[in-house]
Amino acid sequence: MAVKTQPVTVNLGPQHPSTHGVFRMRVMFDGEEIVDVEPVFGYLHRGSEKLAEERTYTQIVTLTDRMDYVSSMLNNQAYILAVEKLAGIEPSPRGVWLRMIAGELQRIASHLVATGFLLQDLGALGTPLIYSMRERENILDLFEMLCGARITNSYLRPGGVFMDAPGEFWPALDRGLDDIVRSIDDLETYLSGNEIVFSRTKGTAVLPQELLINASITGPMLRASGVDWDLRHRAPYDYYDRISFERKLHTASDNYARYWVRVQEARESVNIIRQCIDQIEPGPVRPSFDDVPRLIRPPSGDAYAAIEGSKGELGFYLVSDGGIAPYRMHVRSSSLINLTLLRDMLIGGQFGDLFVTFGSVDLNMGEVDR
Amino acid sequence: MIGLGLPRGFLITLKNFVRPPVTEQYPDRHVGLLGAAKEAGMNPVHFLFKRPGDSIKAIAGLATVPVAVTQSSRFRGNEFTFYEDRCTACASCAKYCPLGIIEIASVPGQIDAQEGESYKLEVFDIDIGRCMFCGLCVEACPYDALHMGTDFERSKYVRDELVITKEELFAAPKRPSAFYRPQFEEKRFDPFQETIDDYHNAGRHERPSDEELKRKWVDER
Amino acid sequence: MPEAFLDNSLWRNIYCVLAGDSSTCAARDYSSGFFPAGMEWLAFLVSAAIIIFLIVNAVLGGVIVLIWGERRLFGRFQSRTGPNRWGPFGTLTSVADAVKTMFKEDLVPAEADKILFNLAPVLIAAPALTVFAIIPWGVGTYVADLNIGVLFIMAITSLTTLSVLTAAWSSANRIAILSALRSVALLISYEIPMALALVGVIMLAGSMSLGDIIAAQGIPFIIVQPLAFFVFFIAAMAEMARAPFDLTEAESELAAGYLNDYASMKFGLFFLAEFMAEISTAAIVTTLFLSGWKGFDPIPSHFWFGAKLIFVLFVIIWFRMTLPRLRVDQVLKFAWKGLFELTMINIIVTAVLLAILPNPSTSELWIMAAINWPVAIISIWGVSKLLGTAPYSHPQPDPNAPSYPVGSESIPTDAVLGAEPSNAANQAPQAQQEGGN
Amino acid sequence: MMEVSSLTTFAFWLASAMTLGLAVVVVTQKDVFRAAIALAGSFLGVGILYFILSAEFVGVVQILVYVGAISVLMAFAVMFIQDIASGSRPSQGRVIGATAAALIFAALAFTAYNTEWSSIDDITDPVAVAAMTEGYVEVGTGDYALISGEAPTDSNEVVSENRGVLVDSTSALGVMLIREYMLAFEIIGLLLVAALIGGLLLMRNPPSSSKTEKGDASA
Repeated sequence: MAVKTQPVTVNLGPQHPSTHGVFRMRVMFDGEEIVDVEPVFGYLHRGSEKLAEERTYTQIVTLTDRMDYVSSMLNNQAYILAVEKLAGIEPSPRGVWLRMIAGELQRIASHLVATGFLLQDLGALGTPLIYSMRERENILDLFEMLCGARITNSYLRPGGVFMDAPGEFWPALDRGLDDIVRSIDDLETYLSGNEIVFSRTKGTAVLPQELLINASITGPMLRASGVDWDLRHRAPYDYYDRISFERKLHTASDNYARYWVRVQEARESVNIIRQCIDQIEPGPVRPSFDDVPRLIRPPSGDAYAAIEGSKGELGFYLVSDGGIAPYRMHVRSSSLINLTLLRDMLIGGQFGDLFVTFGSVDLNMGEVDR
Repeated sequence: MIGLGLPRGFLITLKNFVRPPVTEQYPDRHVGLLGAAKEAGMNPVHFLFKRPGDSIKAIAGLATVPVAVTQSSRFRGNEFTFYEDRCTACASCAKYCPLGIIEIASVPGQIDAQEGESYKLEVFDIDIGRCMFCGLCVEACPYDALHMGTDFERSKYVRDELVITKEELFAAPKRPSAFYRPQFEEKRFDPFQETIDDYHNAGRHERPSDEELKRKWVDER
Repeated sequence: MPEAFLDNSLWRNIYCVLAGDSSTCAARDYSSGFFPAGMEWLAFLVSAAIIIFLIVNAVLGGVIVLIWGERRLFGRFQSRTGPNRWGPFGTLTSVADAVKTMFKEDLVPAEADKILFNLAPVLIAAPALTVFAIIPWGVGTYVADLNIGVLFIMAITSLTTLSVLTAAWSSANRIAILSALRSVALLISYEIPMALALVGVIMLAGSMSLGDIIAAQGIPFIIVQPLAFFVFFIAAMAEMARAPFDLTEAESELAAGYLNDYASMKFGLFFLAEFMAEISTAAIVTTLFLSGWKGFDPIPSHFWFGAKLIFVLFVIIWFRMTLPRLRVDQVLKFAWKGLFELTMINIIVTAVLLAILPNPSTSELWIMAAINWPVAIISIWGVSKLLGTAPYSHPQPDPNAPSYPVGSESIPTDAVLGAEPSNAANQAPQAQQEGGN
Repeated sequence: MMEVSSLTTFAFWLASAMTLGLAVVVVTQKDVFRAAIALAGSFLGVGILYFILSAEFVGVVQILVYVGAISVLMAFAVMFIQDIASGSRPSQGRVIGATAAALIFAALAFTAYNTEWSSIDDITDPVAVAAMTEGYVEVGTGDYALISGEAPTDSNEVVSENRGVLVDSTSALGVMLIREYMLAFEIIGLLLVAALIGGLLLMRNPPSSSKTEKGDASA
């Protein structure tokens, strides 16, 4: 004999403190257990892909900043790679090294944000969030030195970056990397051994490998299940083939594994940046305007380039009809695709884990809705 | 290590508790007695006896000192810096603006064509309300007439007031940002401390001396 | 009846100034009173009103200071400055907040049960204030020293549940009701370990009156009864619905839980009640475990009480800043499987010790402490072992694995580690926690 | 003194009015949730009455158990009833219920009427007198329960005079439960344990639906 209960449907969002933007879920509960979830998105849709059809190739860089606004540098990088592939541009080596450094810094920043907000969703009242945001501020300061903006960077240009790093950037970067390592140590001491974090995240929202691969999930979510898939390693772009780094894997595929993989990857990014600093060579940071003019007119055709973004494979598909603007741009945004398994992760779980799981996917609504 | 995670977390928060805060206060910073004395350029004891009123205020936590926000010289602020004398009204900036918010209208200049024809700006409006400070206009400017500014305190209650006109641009203090202007960095120009009022100094090259100009333009002919 | 209160200096001073002619006051050198003879009942009423006024305002003032202090401390814990703009060191911030709250529009949802919706804030604020009636703030400074003081605290705090339920139900909001369900589960579960933790203290003191418990503390009971303190402190945090047990308000899940539909001063009352509960909890912890107002002689007792109170409040805030929230089932499991056992161990050990050493003197209390501490540490360790989770391993990739061009083939088989993720937790524990360096 | 005790009388009338008034609301209110809240208020009134009678222990237990637990459970259970605001349909056994209520009321009234009520001022019971003078009471042969506690050194007479026999009923109650009514106490305990186990069995999921085990395995 069991007591019969009736499920209740609750609307969460789009205005909710933990939806990482504007996201809406219609959730059906049976007590504290989630019976059904219906994600509703599109509240942040700005039509970036359509807008791109009206912009020149250089102008689109500013649009990519605003897709995943916590990792604009990586968005820039993916887009620029696609443009270079489409127009056959040979990038300047120093520009490539600089954009790799910027991209890895952005990856650290993005992982810090993801970790901080995951712990905020765990209910840690902002303390770990503010600690990780504090470190992110240092990275943003570095970005400001590089390109004069903190979030909407638009630093990259076809063929490299628009301006070489200033002299004071390099010592600041050295100091910043040491600080980051120290702060990640702190964060790990604070939380990785924390029993409450353990018990809240371990074993929740477990996803099988096959499901992840079939749903074409990428990034830390996939690596947390033990699939060794990192585009920096599998399909090296820029100069990642000259860098040796460890891929951090976890096999549990639960919320803790995703958190763990992100923290370790941030640590590994510091190594990558150090190698970049060692290998960077002097020279121009972008090709001359004779080689790459401001108004690029790529030949008719299409190109797809993907990088290992902070949230997974971030790809840009560009179609050119020979004009100054792309005929069509499509973004393979990992946030949207990683979101497709939301139901599989949530149903059968507890209400208290809903937003933790949601946070462990590391979504950015700007990228989901574009 | 089950059981020791929580105490270690407590130690970390306590460590941060005794650390000085990282917040930068704005627009002014609350200071204690020591800070107020430092601001006044006296030693604290001297300050205490010389200016008792201010000292009491400082001890009560009411004394404030203005804060100079430290930013990179490449900071892309609003309040563009514009040198009309350098502008040829080529409208590159307007063409490269992804949002088309720069409005330019020009008329042929009154100067004799022999001495170098140029166009005169009639209208030069930037709609800051829609600007996203990407800096593409500055990048496009071939004569270094338009620079990003370094100011960021331009909030208005009415949207229309966010349009900066040519006159406003010209009257604003000339604190150009080093964004896409490596010459400023080479000169170690600090936009937060000094201004560049002479348009000759804002270009990519040093202003040539009078002799050089004479040699180039008069003697050669 | 008033004579029962007259060994209480707070009452005596006020009452006897008003009605000094009565024989009992005359015996204590109060010669003449304000009211004529025969008006003692009026003097009693007026003095009661004065005391209530004093206590309520002291508590509300304390809440204002606490809100400011808590926000300042939050700031420091989070590497921030905290509020510092309004008044000296930001002290007027909470005053400004209070004014703002009062002038906000008072919204009532159309679907709400108006009567209960308006009643709920009162229902929550009244018990929160009532607790302060029995707290001894210093020598002779209390409204009443009930001989069932500890039980009284339990009874009054249990009323909070009802108000939360009323608030949630009347606002006709599903999220609020979810919050109320959690609240009921939480409060009812934690009342039991909380009450049982106090049994050890009551047994040692031989009384439930707070005054007697303070008198019995030759050394603070936190030293004699570490296990009871541990359980009581955690249970009290849960009763307050403070982090890590803030399931009812869980802002990252339920937005504000049962407070979702409250605005203006109704919300303000809930807010006040929450902070009053924090102060009263700290005061009770101080009284029961930190020997209340006892201290060295030259410093007055009220100062001692205040200092200990502030220290306990600091620890509560520290907890709140550090710990993430637990899930509902874990919270309940923790209460029933963890704290309940600990209290039982504590009761048994204390009972055995008291059978050996009845009416313990101070030195005997030290002996008890020497026995209780190892018991506490071993039992807490054992319980955490029972409830904890085991670490699991992180297999590392082969650094020499070849690269594959994107899109040329499906995921290579060697890319897939650990065939069955569900088995991963059962694999050999430990290994490269730091990542194979 | 007279006037102050008339304050007590006033409080008594107030609490009685609260108890009875809210009880009437419980019966007449259509909305079940409101009725449950009113019932809690009524229980609270009864608790206050106990306080006025100096039975503080019973009063506190009344609040703790009835207001803090039973009312909450009632309100909680009410939440599971569909269509609360329209109220429940009239029950079939109204007459029987009314008769039972009337009979119980009559029995209580009869008992109250026939009891010889004594005030503190003219206590004749030797146990109570002993308690007032000695500070302890004999409960069972050879066992004593402390009643008035230690009197302040400066005002011995005043305190022992005014803390009556009914003031510290807690320890007396405890001793009584453990010594004289041991069997009843144990039986009640057994009954409660049985009820607890029964409740657990009711709430247990049938073993077939293993889906909900998922959340359990996590922690």
